[in-house]
Amino acid sequence: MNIEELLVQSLQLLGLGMGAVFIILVLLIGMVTLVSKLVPEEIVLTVTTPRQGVDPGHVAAITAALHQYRKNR
Amino acid sequence: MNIEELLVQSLQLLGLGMGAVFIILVLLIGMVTLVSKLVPEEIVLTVTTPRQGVDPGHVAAITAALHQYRKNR
Amino acid sequence: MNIEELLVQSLQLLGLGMGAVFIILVLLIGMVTLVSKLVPEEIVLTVTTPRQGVDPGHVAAITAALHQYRKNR
Amino acid sequence: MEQGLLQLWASTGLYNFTLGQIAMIVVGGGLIYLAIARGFEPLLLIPIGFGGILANIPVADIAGPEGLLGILYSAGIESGLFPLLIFMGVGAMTDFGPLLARPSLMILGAAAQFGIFFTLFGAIVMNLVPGIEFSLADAAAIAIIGGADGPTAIYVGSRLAPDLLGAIAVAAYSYMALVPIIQPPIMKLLTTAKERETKMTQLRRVGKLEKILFPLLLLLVTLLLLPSATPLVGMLCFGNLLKECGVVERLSNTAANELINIVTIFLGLSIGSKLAADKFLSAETLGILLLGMVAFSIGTAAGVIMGKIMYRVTGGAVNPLIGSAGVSAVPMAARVSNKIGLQANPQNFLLMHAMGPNVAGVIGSAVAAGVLLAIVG
Amino acid sequence: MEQGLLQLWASTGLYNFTLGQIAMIVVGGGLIYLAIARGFEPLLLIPIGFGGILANIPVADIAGPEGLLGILYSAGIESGLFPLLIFMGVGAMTDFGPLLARPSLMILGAAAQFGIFFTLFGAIVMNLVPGIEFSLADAAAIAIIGGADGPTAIYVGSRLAPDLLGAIAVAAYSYMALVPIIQPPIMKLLTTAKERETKMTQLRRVGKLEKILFPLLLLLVTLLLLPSATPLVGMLCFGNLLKECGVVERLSNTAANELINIVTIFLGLSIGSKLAADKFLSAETLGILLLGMVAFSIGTAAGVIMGKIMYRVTGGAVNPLIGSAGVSAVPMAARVSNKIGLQANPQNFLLMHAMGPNVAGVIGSAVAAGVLLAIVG
Amino acid sequence: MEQGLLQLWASTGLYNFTLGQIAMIVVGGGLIYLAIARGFEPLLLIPIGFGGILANIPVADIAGPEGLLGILYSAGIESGLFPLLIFMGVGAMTDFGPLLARPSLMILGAAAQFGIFFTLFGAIVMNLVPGIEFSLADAAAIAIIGGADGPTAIYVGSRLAPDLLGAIAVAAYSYMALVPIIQPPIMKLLTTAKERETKMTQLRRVGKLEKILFPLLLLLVTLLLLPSATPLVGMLCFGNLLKECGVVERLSNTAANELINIVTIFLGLSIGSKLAADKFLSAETLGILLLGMVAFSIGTAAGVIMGKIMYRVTGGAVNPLIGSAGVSAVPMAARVSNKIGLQANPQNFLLMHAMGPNVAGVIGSAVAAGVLLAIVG
Ligand code: NA
Ligand code: NA
Ligand code: NA
Repeated sequence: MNIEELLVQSLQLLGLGMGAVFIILVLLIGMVTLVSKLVPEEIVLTVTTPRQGVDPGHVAAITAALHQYRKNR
Repeated sequence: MNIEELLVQSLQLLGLGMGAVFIILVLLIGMVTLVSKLVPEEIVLTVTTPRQGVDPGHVAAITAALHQYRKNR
Repeated sequence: MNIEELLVQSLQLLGLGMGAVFIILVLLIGMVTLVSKLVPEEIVLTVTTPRQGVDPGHVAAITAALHQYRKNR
Repeated sequence: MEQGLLQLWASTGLYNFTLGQIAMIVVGGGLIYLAIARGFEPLLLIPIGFGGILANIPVADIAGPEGLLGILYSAGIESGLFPLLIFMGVGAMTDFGPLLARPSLMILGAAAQFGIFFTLFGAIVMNLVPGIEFSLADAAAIAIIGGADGPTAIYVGSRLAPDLLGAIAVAAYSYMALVPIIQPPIMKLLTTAKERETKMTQLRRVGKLEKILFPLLLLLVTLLLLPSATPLVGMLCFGNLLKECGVVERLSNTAANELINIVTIFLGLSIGSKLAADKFLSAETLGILLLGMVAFSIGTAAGVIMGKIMYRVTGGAVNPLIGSAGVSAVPMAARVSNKIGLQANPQNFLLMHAMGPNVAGVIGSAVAAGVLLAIVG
Repeated sequence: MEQGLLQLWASTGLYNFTLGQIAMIVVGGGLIYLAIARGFEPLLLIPIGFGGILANIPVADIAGPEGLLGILYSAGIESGLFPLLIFMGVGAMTDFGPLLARPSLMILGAAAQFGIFFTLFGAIVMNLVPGIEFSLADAAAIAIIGGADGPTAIYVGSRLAPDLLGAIAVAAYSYMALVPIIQPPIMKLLTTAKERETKMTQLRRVGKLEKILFPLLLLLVTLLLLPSATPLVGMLCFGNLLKECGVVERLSNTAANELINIVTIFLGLSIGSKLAADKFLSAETLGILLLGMVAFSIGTAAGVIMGKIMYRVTGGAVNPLIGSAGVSAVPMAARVSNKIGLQANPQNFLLMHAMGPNVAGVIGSAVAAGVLLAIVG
Repeated sequence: MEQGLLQLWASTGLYNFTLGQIAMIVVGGGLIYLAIARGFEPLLLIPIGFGGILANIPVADIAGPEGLLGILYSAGIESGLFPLLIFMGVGAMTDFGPLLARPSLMILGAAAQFGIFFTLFGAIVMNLVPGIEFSLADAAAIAIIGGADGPTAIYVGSRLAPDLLGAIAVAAYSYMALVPIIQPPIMKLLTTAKERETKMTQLRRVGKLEKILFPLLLLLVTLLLLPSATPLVGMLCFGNLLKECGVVERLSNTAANELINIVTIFLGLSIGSKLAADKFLSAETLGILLLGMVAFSIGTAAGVIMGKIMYRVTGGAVNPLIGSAGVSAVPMAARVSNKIGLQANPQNFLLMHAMGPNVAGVIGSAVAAGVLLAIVG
């Protein structure tokens, strides 16, 4: 396969690839939004969990913050 | 291979083996001693912030974020 | 193999199987009982460990049973 | 460009789906729902259900020989490795104390295995139904569902009828989860109120040495009489010996936790790879589900009836309700006995008395598995 | 005796070393240094670097088909097992809450994947450089570095260009570690001070049920449109379902700890076995390192630019700085967004807002991987 | 029916047992007894003993190529995977601090390896005994017992003399357990009361950086001079680097706990599969047990004698008793040195001083293993 063909193909891939990524994630946004509408909301506070779990200090900090937060309402 | 040859070979192995063991460990003694001379003797700390665990900055950020969150309501 | 033969075989299996199960467990009962006679008894109280951790209800049941057991003495 | 688009479109699920695959993905989702929302053996049914979904995704061929599930299946199920390691973990988690405290109750764990062999007969009879064809091996693999013990069912199924393994595993774990619904009516039907009220005397204490010797005795009896049961029984005994000997805690803890967890994830996913549409969506599967129900019911009944016999023989020292625990399904069945007992008499705590027959049932079905493998295998 | 001595001497490293091997051992040592002293992804780069050293020891042939590393490689990388299990563990450790709290931000995770496909084009262009020859498969495997996600890069690399895997993995993890150095200048260059100061409103609460349904929805969309991405996406979803369903904690804990740790050790060592002198010491490797840098930079830029678009569209409700987190590199990239945000405005805490695009980036690059595998593979 | 009965009877152990199998099951039980009741290396001897029982059950063929033990053996022992992973775990558990505090004591760990090579010679001499036939490879595999290090012995044995592996492993672990009985008389015989009373000066503090560099230095020396030892030494160094670098705790913890526990279970069972009657019940095994004892004794003596030399050279700064710790058998041998030292002088705490030669002994025997593999293998 010569270089021209390769360049054409790679450009096609660029289009197809970004297209697929956007279509799928947009579709996902739609479905997630729909679900969040349908699902009854509970009282749950989300906190990010980094890949390596949460260390005690972290938990302490969060629970403290939550405690504080409940007091404030 | 007859017994004589085996005996000779095993004696050779005895010599070669002990030789190798001593050469390698003596060399290791030398290098370790050298290194201990070169290395500052106080405990060296290598600080890193890899994915592993949650670094203080991160905890701070989250607590701060929660703090912010409380303020907003 | 036609259905009649299969039926016969399965009935045989029923007999053989239940026979084997009973023989082995009865033998086991015998040996265990014998051993418990020979072995000096220690003061050890047994509590069952279920496969999937212990659920609260289970704990409750056990503690209740233990309570009962103490009452009975 | 068009060509690339077509290639991409031709590789979508939408383009490649078969009805069967869609149906099986729904089945997988259903199992996950039952596991999460209804608490049906989630440790197994979530991985199995999810594996079932992955296995039925077109194009990806995840259950194929090159795919993740296919690789796990041949490495762990075909080889028998996974169920045996699970059994080792079960051994490392099981306390045979209650069984040792009153060994005679083991007989209840033997009686309940009648469900297995009756079902084997039933499966053969079912051949009379047009569209269903069970060989003796198939029938044996299906019958072992009555053992109410997951690893045993999977081990036997993978040896005698790999094509039915998916349905067999699903039936086994589903009915184990349904034990609290299946057993009570049968137990009440077969027992009188008076029998159900029977209190049982406190179990004697069991010494450490007895506990250490038990797995060795069990292995001894099995290897003398039924070597074909020794892979299963042997690993159960090994795990239990690690637990009871008290000198290798780090090994028994690992066997009972990290190792069994890892193997459970792999085993569940691999089993899911057997939820292929062409195998699962068939009259056989309906037959298997039906027979599985029969197996559990007959096993329960046989256990209770033997319980009634012991009630008579011992002059009312044994509550027949603990007989149903003989099917194993540890510890669910024992809890059911306890629950029904409490209904009859609020002071009647049968749990620990039922644990004896309960764990004896595990041994009983492993022995039954040995017989099936020896004669049919 | 002499003969024995000669035999021993002829078996020493000193006698057998090639310059290439010595160079690669230095490279391995360098990776270990960066990991320990500079905190470059130590969990991966220490095993990779050490594996690289072992692989280049003469005589021992540890990376050969009979050697430890060779065995691990064929068992876990060729089969795809290790990266998929890591991805399962990642799923069991990832909280998609922030993403669910504001799903629209997922678009940032999509935009950042532009780095991948632009780099693919760049790799092909690089063929114009004499001495460099990248096939389309090579180019795709190199481009995936822009996904800023280790397991995805390794999975794709092992499928499309095993010979380049060593360089690809090293580049992927090195640049992930360099995210705090690579991204800030680009982020500042493309944003105005006013944009960077933008505060974002607190995330809404996300219900447990939404979190349980998300992995299933994600899998559904993927299997419908891009089955070739389902091995990666599927295992991510499986791990996340184990975590969120709340009924199989022992499995999710094992998947997120012991199992991923064990696999990480094996994966790293196996990757190291691909640090062979003849493959690694080549113009291609320099090209790969260069292209990897391009991929990260373009991906970052694309994310930030999409962030600016959302800033406009939403009338200043979105801080463009979180766009750079779309490249994934979880959670490093999100922390960078947070850091730059704080520089612009000490009251501006973007971390949790950036986590959404951050994890969306993981999904985005897995999807991109699926496209590459479907068309190029 | 009769036919079925006969078939079942023909499948019983009672029907199929051979005397050899019965004997080996007794041997397996004996090992389990020693492990539990006498504390003989239970972590290894319980799995080995139990594996030995399983391997000798007739009909079941658990040690066959299709059986659990056979599969584990070929996957983990033939490949060398298990002993190398154990060695990695050992590295992750070992603190080389005491060795680094006074490197010169490493010489004691070298001297003690004399036990290995003397025993190799002895094994060849034993060929003069009718009924015993040891090839050079056999002799080398037997001699490594003198290394007093389990994984090293298993690794070398599996490479040079798989048929003798069962006996070699049993001897190695048994004698390690017997170190407190074997060593003291030899130590007392070779030392004067005055020597035994020698107090040693406090060890210096060792810096973190030195500890991080040590595994890399050790690997460097080994790969330069003896590549054939790098699989063993390399994994030891890798585990130790994970431990000392301080940035990958989750990996080093897993390597030193869950992973080594899982591998220990599998390794033990696999070794048990080599306790086959025809291989184990032979004059060779008696010879191996005898030679193993010789190896430990000579190694101990050599270490102590070198200790006496250092006592002279250093003008009484080194207590000869720590020389015996050079055989490794970590940490048992070091404790023995400490115990005998305390007997001679209640103020004489040698444990930490003996740990240096003790861990040096592990390195020493790994190096010796490398020589044997390079020349005999
Ligand atoms: Na059962
Ligand atoms: Na990404
Ligand atoms: Na040694």
